[in-house]
Amino acid sequence: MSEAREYKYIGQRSIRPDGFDKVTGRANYGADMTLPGMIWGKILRSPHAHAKIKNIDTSKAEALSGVLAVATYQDFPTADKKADLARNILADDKVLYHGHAILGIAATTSAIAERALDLVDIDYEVLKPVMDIRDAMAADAPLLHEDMITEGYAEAPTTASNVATRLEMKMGDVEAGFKEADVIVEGDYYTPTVHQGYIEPHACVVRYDEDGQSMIWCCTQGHFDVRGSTANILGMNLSKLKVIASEIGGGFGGKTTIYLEPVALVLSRKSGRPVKMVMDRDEVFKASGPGSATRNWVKIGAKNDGTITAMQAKLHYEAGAFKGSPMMMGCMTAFTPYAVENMYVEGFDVVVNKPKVAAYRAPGAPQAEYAAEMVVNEIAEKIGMDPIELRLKNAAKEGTQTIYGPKFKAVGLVECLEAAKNSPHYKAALKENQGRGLAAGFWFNIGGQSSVTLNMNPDGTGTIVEGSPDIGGSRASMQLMAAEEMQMPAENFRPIVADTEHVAFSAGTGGSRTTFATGMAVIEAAQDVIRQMKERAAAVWNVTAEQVDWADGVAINTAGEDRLTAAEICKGAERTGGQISGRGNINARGAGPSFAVHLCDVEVDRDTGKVDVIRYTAIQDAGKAIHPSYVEGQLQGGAVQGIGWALNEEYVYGDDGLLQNPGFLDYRVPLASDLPMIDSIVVEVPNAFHPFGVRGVGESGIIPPLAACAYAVSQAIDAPIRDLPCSPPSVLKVIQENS
Amino acid sequence: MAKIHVNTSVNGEPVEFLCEPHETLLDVLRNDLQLTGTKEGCASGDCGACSVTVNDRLVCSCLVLGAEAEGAEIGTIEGVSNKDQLHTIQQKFLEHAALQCGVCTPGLIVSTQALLKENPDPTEEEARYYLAGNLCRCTGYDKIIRAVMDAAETMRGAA
Amino acid sequence: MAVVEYKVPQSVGEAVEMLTDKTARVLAGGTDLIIQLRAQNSDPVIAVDIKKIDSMMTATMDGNGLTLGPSMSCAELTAREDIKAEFPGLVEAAYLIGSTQVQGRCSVGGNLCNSSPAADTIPALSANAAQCVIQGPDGERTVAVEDFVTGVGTNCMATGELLTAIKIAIPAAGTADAYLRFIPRSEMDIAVAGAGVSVTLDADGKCTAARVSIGAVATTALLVTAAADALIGTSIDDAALQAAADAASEASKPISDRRGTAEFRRHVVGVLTRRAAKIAADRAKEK
Amino acid sequence: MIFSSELQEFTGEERTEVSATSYRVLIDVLVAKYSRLSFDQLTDLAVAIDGVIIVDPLLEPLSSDTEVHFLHFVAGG
Repeated sequence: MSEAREYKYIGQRSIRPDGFDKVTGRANYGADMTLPGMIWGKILRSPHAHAKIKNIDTSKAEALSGVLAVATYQDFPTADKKADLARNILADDKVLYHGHAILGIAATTSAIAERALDLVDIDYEVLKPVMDIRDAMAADAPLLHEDMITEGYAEAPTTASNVATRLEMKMGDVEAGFKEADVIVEGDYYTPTVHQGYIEPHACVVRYDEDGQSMIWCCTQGHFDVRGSTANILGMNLSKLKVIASEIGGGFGGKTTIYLEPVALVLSRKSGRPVKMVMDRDEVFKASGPGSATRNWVKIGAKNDGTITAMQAKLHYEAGAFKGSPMMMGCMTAFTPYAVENMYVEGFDVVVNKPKVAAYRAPGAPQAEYAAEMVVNEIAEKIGMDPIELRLKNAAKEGTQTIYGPKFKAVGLVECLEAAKNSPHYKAALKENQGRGLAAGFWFNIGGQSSVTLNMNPDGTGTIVEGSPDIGGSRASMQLMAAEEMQMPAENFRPIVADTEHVAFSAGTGGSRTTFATGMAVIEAAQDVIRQMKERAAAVWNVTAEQVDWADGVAINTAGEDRLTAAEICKGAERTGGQISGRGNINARGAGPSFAVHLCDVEVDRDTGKVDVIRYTAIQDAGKAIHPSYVEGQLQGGAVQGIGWALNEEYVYGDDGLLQNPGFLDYRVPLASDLPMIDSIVVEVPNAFHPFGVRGVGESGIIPPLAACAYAVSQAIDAPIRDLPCSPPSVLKVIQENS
Repeated sequence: MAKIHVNTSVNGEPVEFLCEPHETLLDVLRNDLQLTGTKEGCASGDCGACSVTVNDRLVCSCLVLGAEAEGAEIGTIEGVSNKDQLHTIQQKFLEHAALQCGVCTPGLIVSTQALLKENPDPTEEEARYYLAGNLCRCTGYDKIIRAVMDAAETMRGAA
Repeated sequence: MAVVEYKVPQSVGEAVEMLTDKTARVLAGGTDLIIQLRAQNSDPVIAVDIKKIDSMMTATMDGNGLTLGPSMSCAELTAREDIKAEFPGLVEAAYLIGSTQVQGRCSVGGNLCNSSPAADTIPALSANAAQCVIQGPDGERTVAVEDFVTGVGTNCMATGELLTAIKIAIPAAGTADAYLRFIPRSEMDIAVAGAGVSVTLDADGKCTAARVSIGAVATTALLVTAAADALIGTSIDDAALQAAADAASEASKPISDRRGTAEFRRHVVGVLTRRAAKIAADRAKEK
Repeated sequence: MIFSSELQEFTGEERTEVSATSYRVLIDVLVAKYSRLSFDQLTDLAVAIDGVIIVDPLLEPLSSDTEVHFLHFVAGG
């Protein structure tokens, strides 16, 4: 199918249609909206990591001139009160992390609202915080939730603990597999709490009208999800709530949930005024959802010829204050790049006094695959085999049974490994104090619901109305896919992200699904338009629609010489049955997994432990790259977030459970000056379930850098790395311990 | 708390505004003058999203008080293009796909303009260090640096 | 942010008058002050913007040495070739503060008055035996830079006093300085440790005088006489450099925090001292 | 019909053959066959039908040699 197809539009590096607004400052993001009469809301946050709230007195704050409303947990109707989401948005009777929201105050200016926060008196009973998986799982650990019984055991435990869920996945017989092995390597690996680090803080502007009709303008990866969650917490019906997705300044999974919106709506209802709420950067770090810290143990056995015989892991993921880490996806991804019969993975979802984690690019996968890839590299070293050859020998391919259920269709891991092997990077020599690391990464990608309407204009151009917030240039891809399907120039199509009232439900932008699923909906809508165009042309020519062909944007009468362009058909649409619009409302299936392989060279200063990435290559299977530049951008961006995770990023908490680095000064994301160019190689093994062969590309790229960087460091210093980040103090310590 | 009356120039046009003593230049630009192209990412000078020029000097507008704008010349992203013509830097950012979410883009473009004014022929390393204060979390900087270098070359050619 | 009043004095005298109010704070580049004020909403503050006072914003290099207006932006300072030629280490230290954007506003005087243990310019000033000129309601006084800072975020200035100049004498022939700091990234970080070194070499390449000052490893920058003594009288060979490094590590009194552990800082300040001394010596040879 | 190691705790077996013409019928058959399995438990899961992962299926047709796996719903970032 798609392999043979020649494309006219997709694969072009077109200028993104939303680009002009973004390079001129016109594009409106979450905090850029203003409404007449608007006032400002601010959140009071917990100064403690773990405490009971004994009493809240807001009288002095409410008495301050300019303060118009206060919202607390008591303002959420009873409907879904005990839900974790509601209790994360505003604490009930207990605060569970430093920065946990307690109440909101709205005032005529943000300065007055901030001053009012200082006037609230809260009586706390401070409790001992639980800040690490080991402490949380200790027998005498203080409990975050007194009633939490671990799920996932055949016999439920009788006492409460901080372990929310235990999960087990297996294939074959690992014990038998380890008996067959000539070499067995195992190790404990730690990854820290990290943040997505999107540059735009969470923000919303809301208005609650007298009749209960409400509007939310916010930056989100999924405005339909904002609508659903907010309506649920506030007991509203969905038709009462319109959500407009602003332009979004980065999300990486962190904007798939809500923090401010229900509070803002309560404040708006109580004050009768539109309310704007914008998080400060320290609020983003303290109280939005970071990625889980993990403690993972991995054991792998292999024969001397490189055949891996067994893979086993025990994974522990921090969920933050409420259950629900991506541990399960860690279990499903840890060993999935490998076609190995015997696998056993056990996972634990553990609550600690940190913010509730949120999705972060391939949620759960980087942590588990980090441990697995480090051990695979060590196996290669032990048996004296090239790490690419070892992976090629065991690589998952079409027909490989996955631990989570289905067998793979065509996947591109082997092609990525071959590309790595043939890259100039892999052949380049290294100097003293330099090291090279390689790692593979697997991510599922998802499909799901997308809705698109393609409204044709009387001049034959069209508006693509979609419901997927565009976070990295997806409108350019939608435009190219519509052009390809319609065989008409891309600039004839204007893609827009519509609000929840102007397009049917669409799942959020996440899971690398937008170009795949929403793209499929665009194609379906375009096909619907073509079908109608043919019918209209057939009606004009008095032939059947089957006798009409569509080529290069022109209807062709196969029974004669007649031609009608799209513009001519649309111009005459009023006389042939009214204007033409196509619809593609789908639940997309068949998302194709995307494999990635990364190569990283580092140089280490042995006197200080400082690591510099000196060369980097990211290789990934895109299925088919619709807009190659933005596909490369996903590979490069994912790689650099992963480099940050590997080298310097981490939440630092004191013994008191307070976050010590809630800012970009000490939460050290990579800078332009930290990096070399990131070479990217896009591999294309088409996904049979997408008309153009598309696989999602957004997430896999963040998986390999952790092990690629850390292994490169271990090679440079000739000593094993186990814990991330490879920050200078920790690398220097390993150097000193091993010299 | 009396408001302060400030006379200034923004993107070459005379502007008068009243501000509270505690308002930053960023607050003034965004909330009082509705110039929301300048973004707030951190309010501590660590991300560069609010980059503007004050008397031709690149600064973070979150670390300048609005009152300090008295008599100054302010340059923001809204003044970079020439009517309906994009500046070369803007054009190169689009051609190289040097933006994904785009929220760091106004700051980066203002900073790049300052860079190329000071140093029309920067090395890649000089460009990377000059722009180190402009965080981008989406792109990994690769395409940004390529756009900057290409813009520099094009502008040198045109000069 | 609780700035309730913004004042712009036109002279040092006017500034000192304004600063006699206990709630007054000097606003120079604002790169520390505005961040600090943002963290609190309740205590009213008067911002005294001293940037309209010429002497605060300019620098002169003459036969007497450098007279630096404390509030001159680091961007302007680092563009001054005459200053860079004489005090490359000091200019490097000034250049290391913050991003290009911050450079446009921050100043050596601000760095000094903010009195952070991790300030980059303080060890560099101290290595050059800089003097601080302070104007108060009762007149002018001069304080050595190592006596200026008294603790974490505290200094010797009383209410009503203003730092009006930083002075460094032209050093003896064959003298050069260097400053190095360690940060986890390549830019944008606060020093985890820093070392400023000035050495004087005679015609034979023998070190006749040296000053070593280390930063971010104690509550204030430390002038380490033992490290200087390890260099004096030597040709600054590897053994002398290592002895200086060990003396710097020995003298340090670091803490563990989000930026590094105490043991890491103790080790790295030695490495920096060694490397900075080498650079300073190489520079001195070329002079 | 192949059960994950987790579901095996409820079914007691790894695979079974059932006759069903659509996903909806399949669920009814399985819930009737295994007393410890509930309708909600199964419909909370995603399903892979001949290797194609589907979220929220209902009317999906099945043929005589179709292989069905239940798996966890995967969310992205």
